[in-house]
Amino acid sequence: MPALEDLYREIVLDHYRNPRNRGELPCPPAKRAKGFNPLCGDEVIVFVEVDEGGRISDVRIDGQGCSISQAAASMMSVSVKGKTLSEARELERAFKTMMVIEGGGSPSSPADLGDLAALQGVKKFPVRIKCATLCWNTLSEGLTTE
Amino acid sequence: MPALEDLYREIVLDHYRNPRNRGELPCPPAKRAKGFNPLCGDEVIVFVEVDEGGRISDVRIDGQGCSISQAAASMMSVSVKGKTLSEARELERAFKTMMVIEGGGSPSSPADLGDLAALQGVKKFPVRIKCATLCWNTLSEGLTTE
Amino acid sequence: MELNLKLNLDASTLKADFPLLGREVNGKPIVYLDSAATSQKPQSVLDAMDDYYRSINANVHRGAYYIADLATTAMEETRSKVQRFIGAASPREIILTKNATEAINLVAHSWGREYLSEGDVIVTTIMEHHANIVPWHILCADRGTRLRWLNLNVNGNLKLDDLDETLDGARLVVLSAMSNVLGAIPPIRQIADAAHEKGAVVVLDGAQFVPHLPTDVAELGADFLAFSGHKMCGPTGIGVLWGREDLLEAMPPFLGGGEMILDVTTEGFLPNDLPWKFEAGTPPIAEAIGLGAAVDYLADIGMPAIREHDRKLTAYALRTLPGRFGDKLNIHGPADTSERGGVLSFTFGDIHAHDISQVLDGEAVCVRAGHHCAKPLMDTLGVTATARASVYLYNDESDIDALADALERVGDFFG
Amino acid sequence: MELNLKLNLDASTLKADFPLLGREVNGKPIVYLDSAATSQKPQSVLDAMDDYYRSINANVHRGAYYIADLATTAMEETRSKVQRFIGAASPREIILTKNATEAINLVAHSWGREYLSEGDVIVTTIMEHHANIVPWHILCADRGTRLRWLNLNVNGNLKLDDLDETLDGARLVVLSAMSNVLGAIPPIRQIADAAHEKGAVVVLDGAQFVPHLPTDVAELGADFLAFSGHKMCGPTGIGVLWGREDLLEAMPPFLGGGEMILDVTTEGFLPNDLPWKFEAGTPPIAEAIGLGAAVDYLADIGMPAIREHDRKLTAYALRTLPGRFGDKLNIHGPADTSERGGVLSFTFGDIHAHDISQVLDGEAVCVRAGHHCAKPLMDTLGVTATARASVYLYNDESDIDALADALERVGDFFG
Ligand SMILES: Cc1ncc(COP(=O)(O)O)c(C=O)c1O
Ligand SMILES: Cc1ncc(COP(=O)(O)O)c(C=O)c1O
Repeated sequence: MPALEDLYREIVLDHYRNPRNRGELPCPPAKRAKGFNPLCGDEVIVFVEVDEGGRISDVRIDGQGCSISQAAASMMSVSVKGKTLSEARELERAFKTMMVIEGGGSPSSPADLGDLAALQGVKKFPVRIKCATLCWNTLSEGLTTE
Repeated sequence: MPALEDLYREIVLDHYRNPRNRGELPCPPAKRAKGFNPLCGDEVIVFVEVDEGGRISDVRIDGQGCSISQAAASMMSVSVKGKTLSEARELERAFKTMMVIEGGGSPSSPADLGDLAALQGVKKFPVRIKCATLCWNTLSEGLTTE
Repeated sequence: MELNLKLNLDASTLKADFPLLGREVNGKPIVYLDSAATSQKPQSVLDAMDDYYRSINANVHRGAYYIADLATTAMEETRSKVQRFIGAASPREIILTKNATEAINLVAHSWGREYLSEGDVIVTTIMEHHANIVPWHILCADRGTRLRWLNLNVNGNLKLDDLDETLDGARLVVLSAMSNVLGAIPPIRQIADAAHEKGAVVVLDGAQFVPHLPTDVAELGADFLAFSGHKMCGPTGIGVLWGREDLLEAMPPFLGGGEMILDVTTEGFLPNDLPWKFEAGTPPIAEAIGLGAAVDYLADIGMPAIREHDRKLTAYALRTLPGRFGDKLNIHGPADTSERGGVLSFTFGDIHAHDISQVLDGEAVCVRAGHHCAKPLMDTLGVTATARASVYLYNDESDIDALADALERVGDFFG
Repeated sequence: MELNLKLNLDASTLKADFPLLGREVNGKPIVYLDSAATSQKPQSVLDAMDDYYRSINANVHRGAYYIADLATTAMEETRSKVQRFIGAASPREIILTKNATEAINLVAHSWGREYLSEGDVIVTTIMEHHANIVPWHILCADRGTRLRWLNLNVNGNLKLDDLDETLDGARLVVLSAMSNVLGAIPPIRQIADAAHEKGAVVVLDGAQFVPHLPTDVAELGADFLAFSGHKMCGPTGIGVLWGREDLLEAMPPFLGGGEMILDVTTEGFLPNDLPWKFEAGTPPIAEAIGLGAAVDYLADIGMPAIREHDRKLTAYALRTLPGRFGDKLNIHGPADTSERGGVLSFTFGDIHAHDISQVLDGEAVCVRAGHHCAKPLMDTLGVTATARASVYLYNDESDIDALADALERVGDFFG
């Protein structure tokens, strides 16, 4: 069994203890999406606002969950804020590729992912992968709903 | 495993090859009941007529089935014809007691049962017990339906 | 003497009957504290199923040959064993399903759709498992019936002050005989009697109760009782619905197929007699036989002894854990072990249940984390998740101590 | 070379994989000819289940600890194995049920009640198993839909002369991919295409087909496919419904409970994603793992080889048995082995099937006797029962010879 320290990296615990971009945004103009992790009851609510230029001008995270789901959401919020939609999608793709356990595609270099790379260790604890990807799925839902 | 000859006694095979009281009766005055053996698809149809004195004045057997169910029905028809309702029920009780595999109650002496006692060997082949008792259940249904 | 003996069991000896409990995780002996999710299985249950497959595997009911007959007999014996185990009046009242959930759905689909209509009230409780909520939500959506909820009192059991009003006009009362989150055992007989007085039918979810307490359906006063094999030392893939014969007799069939018919034509069909009327298709044969062995195993130890063991172990946990962790540890449910079973849901500081169980897992301590399929209860408790440790006949005080030691480590890690 | 090998299998070698086939009945080695009712299980399947119970038994999906994760992974792997085995597009299309019967009922309850109403026509065939008749009778009684029947041709397969008329206005077409009485394999693709042209949805009962022929749902052209584990070397207590993802996605849930939800409140619930939306309660975990091992076993031998073996053995029986018994023996179903599987239903003089099987049993030859859950077909054939011998990968010519020898004894006894 891999060491717990692989899962709970310092930077992850920091995001958990001091979540960034916590809160709500008025909808509209923002959009709101809610994601469930049926495995453990985690709920992530993502508020996302896209400006006229197609950039994510603001993002806020609400909901409750375990350290991994909370930290992942916090880290995501930092990483996508100010990005264009296609850049955000690229990040999502890269992040999920990092999370995929078996084969398929060349894993993106963690360097591209910045702080998000600290979640790499989650992969060694497969049940927790959903905790780390939940916020991304929710963001993606928020960006596509009308 | 018990010998097949225990199951297929000569007298049983005789009733099977030469069924007694085969046919139908007009209803009314007779009553008709149909029994299924869901295990093997056997169908027994019993026509029974009771006279004013409460005696079974006539009984006929229709339907299709295996040697045991056909022989048992034929033997039953012979044994109940002319009997009062309570005598018929007594026979049914005695017959079923003989068929019960485990414990409970003193087995009636096969002597009381006449030819019916030849079906004793069926008990050694438990799946076939229902074949032998189907006609009795059907008769009983016919006697109790309005 | 005999009676006294029967009130004691030696968990450390029993442990040896369960192959899995001999394994290690992470180099440490496993500490299994998740029996409320599923129990471990004794060797005798595994042997019964293996023997079936190796020596008498054949489809039941329709075969006249030797091994088919043995298979049928073995399966039908389970029905009688279960009947005796729960004090049912007849094996005809024992319906074999795939799990407790299907058993409850059977009642909802068959009895519910036959007897309930627009506006009829179903009373349930806030501490139910989703298995005893969602089938009724589906029925409500389909038939326009309505749910009314019994709430919790401050002790973590059902609040019955307003029982009479709540039951007013109810046609059906559905409740868990033991909560899988709180461990709470409500006063079942009292509720059943009150429900019957109002003319309502009572469905008990016995998924947690039947494995852990002596069960007598007549004493409980219920009309239906659902439970699962896998939580009572039996295999997965098998559950039981007990129902009062007159009710079952009057109900329309639910699933259609082989075994549940007497006759089929192009025009229609004639349902089979009880219990087969409700058992469509090839039944879980090996699983039924495994359940029979599980019932033998439990009956042999004695349910009163199992209950007493659970109770003592729960008392030990309720005494020692707060002793070590103080206010940081919040255990839900009744404090009085006479009204609760050995299910201990807790929060630990503000550490999320999922993180707690992760650290415990590193110590080979298996507990569950999450909403335990009881989201309305979680909402009521004001939490999204709890960690849950649950005990059974093979657990002893050393398991509780191991849990406590592992919790120390959680505190260190997230402290 | 490789390819050639894959079209042959050596039944006598394979026999050794099946513990039960080593046993004796009545002092004679067992001759198991009832695989259409249920198949025997290879050691590898029994081992997979035993290993699960001994080393990773835990409830799935909701556990964060090590063995719960292993259990979840093992169970979900079965889904992918089944997906590949039948050529489905995604594991999301693989719903685990308790048997084929439940799978068909799921379609009837969920799809049927959602999309069909008063007067809608469901086309079925006269050779269906009760599992593919009664659920539709129940639906008709509930919703006022109507059944229309395809009949038999003189060859003992479906008569398709009037296919187009029969399908006219049909919303749903339900048929068996292989008859469990006649062995008949209808031209499935032709019927599916014709049905689709009329805008109907096609449900295939694959209970007999999937265990015996290479299955590719895209090639078959069906929309739903139901089958059981226990007829394909897997355990009892597990079945599969495959459905096209878009159809499953749009269907309402059937059974309600744990696992099949994303959220539950006192007001209602939000269904889970596929496939779990249709899997309420603790699934048959060990059984799913056993089915996975069975699929591995079959895939390893190769379904084309199994089909070819069945075909050859059926041809052998169709050639040698009439040779020995002449007109006295009447085998139902197609004579051409390219349109039939290894299910041989027969009548023998005017001796009742039950009596035939009784005498055969004395010779340790296991065949089924009865209506085989196909009463409308029995009516059409003008019989109340047939005896039925059915073969699988572990049978060889010596089993057919043993059947013939035993039939001689039947003739002697009742002759
Ligand atoms: C053609 C056919 N359909 C459906 C079934 C039902 O399968 P099960 O009893 O496993 O649900 C069977 C087998 O009994 C069958 O032969
Ligand atoms: C109280 C309660 N009811 C119902 C269930 C459902 O049991 P199963 O999942 O075996 O159908 C459970 C267990 O998960 C339970 O704890």
